[in-house]
Amino acid sequence: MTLELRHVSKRVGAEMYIYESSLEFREDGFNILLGTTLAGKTSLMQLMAGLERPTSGEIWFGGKNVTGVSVQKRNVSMVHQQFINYPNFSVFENIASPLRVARLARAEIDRRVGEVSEMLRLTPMLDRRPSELSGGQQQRTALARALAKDSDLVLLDEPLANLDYKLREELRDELPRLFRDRGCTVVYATSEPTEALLLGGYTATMHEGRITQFGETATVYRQPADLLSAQVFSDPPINTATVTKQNGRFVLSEAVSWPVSGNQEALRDGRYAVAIRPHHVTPFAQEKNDVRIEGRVLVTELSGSESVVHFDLGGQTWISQSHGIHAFEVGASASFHVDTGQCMYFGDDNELLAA
Amino acid sequence: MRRFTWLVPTLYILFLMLPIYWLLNMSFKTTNEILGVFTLWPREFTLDNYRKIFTDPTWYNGYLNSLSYVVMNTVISVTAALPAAYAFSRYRFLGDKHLFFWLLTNRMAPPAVFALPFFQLYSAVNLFDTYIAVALAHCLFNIPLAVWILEGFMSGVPKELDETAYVDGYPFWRFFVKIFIPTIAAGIGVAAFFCFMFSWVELLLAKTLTSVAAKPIAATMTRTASTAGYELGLLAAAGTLTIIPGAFVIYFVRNYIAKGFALGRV
Amino acid sequence: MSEISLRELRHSYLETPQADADWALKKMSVDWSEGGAYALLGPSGCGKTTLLNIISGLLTPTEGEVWFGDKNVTNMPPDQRNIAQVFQFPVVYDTMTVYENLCFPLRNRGIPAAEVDRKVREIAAMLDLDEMLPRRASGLTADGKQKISLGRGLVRSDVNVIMFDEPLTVIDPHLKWVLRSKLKELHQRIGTTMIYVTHDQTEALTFADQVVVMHEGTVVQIGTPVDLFERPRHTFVGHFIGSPGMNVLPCEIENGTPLFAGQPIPVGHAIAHRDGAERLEIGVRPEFISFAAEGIPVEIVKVSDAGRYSIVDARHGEHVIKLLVPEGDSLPAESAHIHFDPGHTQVYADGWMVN
Amino acid sequence: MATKTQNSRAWLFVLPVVVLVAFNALIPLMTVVNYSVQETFGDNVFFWEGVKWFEQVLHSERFHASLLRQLMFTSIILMIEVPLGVAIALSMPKKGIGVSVCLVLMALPLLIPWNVVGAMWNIFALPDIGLLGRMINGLGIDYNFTQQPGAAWFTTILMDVWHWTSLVVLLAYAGLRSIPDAYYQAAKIDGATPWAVFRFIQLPKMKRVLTIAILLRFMDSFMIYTEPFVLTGGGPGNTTTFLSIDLVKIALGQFDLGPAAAMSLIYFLIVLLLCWVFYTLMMRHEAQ
Repeated sequence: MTLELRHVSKRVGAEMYIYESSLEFREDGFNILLGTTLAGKTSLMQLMAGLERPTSGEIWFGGKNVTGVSVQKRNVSMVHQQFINYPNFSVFENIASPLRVARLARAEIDRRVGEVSEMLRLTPMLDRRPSELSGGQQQRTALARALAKDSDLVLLDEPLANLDYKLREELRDELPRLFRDRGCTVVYATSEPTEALLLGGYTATMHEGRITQFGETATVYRQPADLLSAQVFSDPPINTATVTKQNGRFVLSEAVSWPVSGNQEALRDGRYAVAIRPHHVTPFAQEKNDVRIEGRVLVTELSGSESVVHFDLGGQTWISQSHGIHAFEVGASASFHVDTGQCMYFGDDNELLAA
Repeated sequence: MRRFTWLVPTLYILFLMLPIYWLLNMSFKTTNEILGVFTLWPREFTLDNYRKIFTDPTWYNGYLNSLSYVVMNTVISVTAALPAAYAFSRYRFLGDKHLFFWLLTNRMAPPAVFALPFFQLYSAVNLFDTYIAVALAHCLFNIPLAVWILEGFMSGVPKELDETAYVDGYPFWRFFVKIFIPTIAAGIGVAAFFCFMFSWVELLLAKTLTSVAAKPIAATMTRTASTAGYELGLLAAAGTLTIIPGAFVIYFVRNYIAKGFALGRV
Repeated sequence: MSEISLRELRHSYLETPQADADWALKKMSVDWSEGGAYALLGPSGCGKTTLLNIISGLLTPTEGEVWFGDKNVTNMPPDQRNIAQVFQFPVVYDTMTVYENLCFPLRNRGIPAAEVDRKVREIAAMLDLDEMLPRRASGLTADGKQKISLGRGLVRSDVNVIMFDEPLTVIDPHLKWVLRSKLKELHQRIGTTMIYVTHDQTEALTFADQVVVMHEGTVVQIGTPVDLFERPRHTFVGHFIGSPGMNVLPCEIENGTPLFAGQPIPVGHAIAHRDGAERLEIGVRPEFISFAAEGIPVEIVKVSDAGRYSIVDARHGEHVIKLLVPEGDSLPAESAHIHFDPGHTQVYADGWMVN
Repeated sequence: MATKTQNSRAWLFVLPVVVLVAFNALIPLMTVVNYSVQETFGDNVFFWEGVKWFEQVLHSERFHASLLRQLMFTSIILMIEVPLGVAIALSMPKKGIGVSVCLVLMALPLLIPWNVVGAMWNIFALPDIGLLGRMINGLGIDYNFTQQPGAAWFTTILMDVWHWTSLVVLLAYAGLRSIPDAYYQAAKIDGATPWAVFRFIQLPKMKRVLTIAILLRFMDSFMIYTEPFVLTGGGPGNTTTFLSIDLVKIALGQFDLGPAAAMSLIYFLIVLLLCWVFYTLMMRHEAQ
């Protein structure tokens, strides 16, 4: 069953939570909502769940208009960022609760709870209360409840954000496997671009209540529709600058320019915004399309396997991310190499013109 | 200096206990001893005062009457306050702020002001001298209090718990009773304690609204004091007994009391 | 400023600790050199906050001594130790303005007003707080408040050490970058010893020159981020640091060479046969495994695109080995051979590295 | 949407409370308003009197006197109970069995019916058979609260302090407990003196509960009736006749319904006004 938002918007008082958006979600993989804290991911999920009614527009699910259908009748599950479980129920009862509400036979409930608790390695703690579990186990319980219900729509609202970093890695690996072949639509909200990439599937980038792009995750990452989408989908932040196209070259400054190539030739001469991801700006020469730029080093962060250097380029902070250890003195001038083949050019409305 | 901080609460508690001790002391004395000689502890120790209270129906009925309307009021106040507190903590609706303030103003109405109108009102609806009359009248100041305390506790429960339950398919009332109420059990305990306490200690309205059938113990005492002359020992014994139910209740909620105040909004 | 040394330290929260598990901190001696940027890294419950509180003087160790330079400060209260600490949740004095907050530690020490004013303005400029100085501290956002906490530590020129207890917990994800870089920059500017406690490897590795990794009350390794990355002394370090963590595979030793899956794995130096060890393993990071014409035969089971690189899960028998393939490199077909870089493959006996 | 949901059905949830409270609050209030503008000579015969009673009450010296006494009493007990309660809360144990013992024992006075409190203190303070009376006289001070106005005031105030300080203690203690340890640790590291800790951490964090404490104590002491009535009966003379006592004397004792009702309303409005001012100030502060 497909979930579709048709011209949906949400306003509370004078505040716009979601600007008019349309979106058709996919069933063959995670649908990821990527954006910062106030981008509107949670608000959008509340609309999809039926916890809130859209101010305008319709929500269609499985070919039916469900806009006015109450949440209880929608067969959805939801997992929140905070570990939400019923404190007065045991882990077993927590997982079983949606099934009990649906009045399933006891044997069926036992079977399903047994199955998902085995999958999520919760079997030994079925008799405990949620408060006696670690954070990871509490979140597993919440996930198990969503899985056991076997609903048509699963909403995961930053489910891993409050977990320790290693646990997050582990669960992130498991999640797509858990929901595979269940025939349900999964929507997953996150604020971390890397998480979106690793989960694969489809991604919608969100910014201040607007969906800026939707498509296959890798496509959205590599071919952002506009500058905003590129910025949302970049960690560390994407480098941007203004360039002028003239005489078949892009000119960044007097000393720095590079030749136009491929589909960029169709662009008219003039000013464009250029964006390039930090890992295409390196302290060492690139194999192809190498252009050297000079910047003043602000900070160097060495993480063992890679170096992240923040440097000042004509008043803007740029970031270089590279493999290996490259130490720089703070305040010193240093040269970096840009792989201009990876540059993305945006026009006046910030839409992607050429890459 | 840190070493002597325990002195302050100890001295304070000592000060609190002195009058109570004197009451207790007197309750074990005979009237002769009380009026005759000044003694720091009972010389002629007697249980007669207590025996009288437990055998004389006018006395022990007073206790039962008081307990009846207090329990009734506690149940009514907490039950009515639960959904209201939920609404205040979860929803925004027309006039919510003003309503909250209006509720609180009723704690500010001096009972002395309203004693007579109360008598007329409850006589008019034929409830004079019944438990329910006192129980309902005490709602005036206990419901706002209960709403206030419960709202504080409820605001401490994440809204996502409600959402999770609705998503799981729980209809509102089933969620409210099966999940939400157990979650804020501590808050209900604290609210019930305060309702019990204020209903138990209030006398003016309770006395105004009753004559015989529902007469509270505190009123029985005043009558005794005036009609039977000064049977001080008996009075002291009755007074001592009024402390017990409250002490009992506070023991059960002692761990939550501090919390109950800290939450809550104004 | 002075060197800090912990000598034969041991701590238990119990009155009479008996079993090994009763000790929150197992016996350790650690020296922190003057002006260093340290991170104390470990999962929750590993004892890092205990260690921090012992250094700051909020806790007196059960055994052992704490020395600041040539002074034994073991029993000295925190205010006499000349230290500063930033807590997980921002601590600001609500009724004071930002300016007064920053003055507070100086005024308490009776420093002349002119000096206080100069110092406060200097620090405020560094933290970009200048414009907020006259504002009430209570109205600020979490990151603003955390900056104030930071500032209160930084205004004092006489501090021996500034300690940070997971200071970025409450900061919005996209602001973490900014504050983390700010910290690093500040360290490079003022050069006070800093100890940064965290469970997040990225924060630890990017901030610190030296990382102290803790596990179950023990310091398992102290080293530069490069050390931890290239030569983890313990499999825990290998697993905990790096995303994904190190591959740990069972092995046997024959003629000084470890064998995995019947194949010799060259490790650059001879390994003496270890009879005493119960468990022999080789460890190699995903970064140091590559596809090769020959080597260990594997089957590719999963490829996750992480943008800059892909994480490939390759299966050999019952073992899944993860390797990283840079963006743009082509992947072999389903079955392939992999090769471990001998310079970055270690042998571990019972978890500890064998030299 | 972290904020609350807009929901007009929420009124249904509030309805039972509104009905119960309105029944008890509005009907009697209307009765009082009705009386306040009429004259009665018994037998349920009423005459319209307009604002005559209000004028009479507002100009009555008797009302002025009892209002003044009331204000004095309330300010004195606030000035004693609030600092004392805070001081006790500050010195209370932070954990262990001591907490329970302190809380239970301290809450005891709050649980005693108000007339019993009065009766108890009456017995306790009597110069002949009371422990307190005996003790004070034993110190060589002539003390008899049934005869001396000063002694009567002293006893009434001491009784109120005994009865209600614990409420302030409980509230202040709850406020103190909600301060995270990190604040104390930060203050230690910043080298703050104990006074600075109190001034900049404890007091600001207690502000909310202390406002509630002051509000509650203000309201309750302003409406006090039973305890002083049982203790002193308003005497000697009228020296401890507070507003409520005076009001009941007029309403029941002299059956002057009109003036009593007018006085009630004025009285109610005073309490309401002061509380409203308090409430708005606090809300504005919170909004900042």
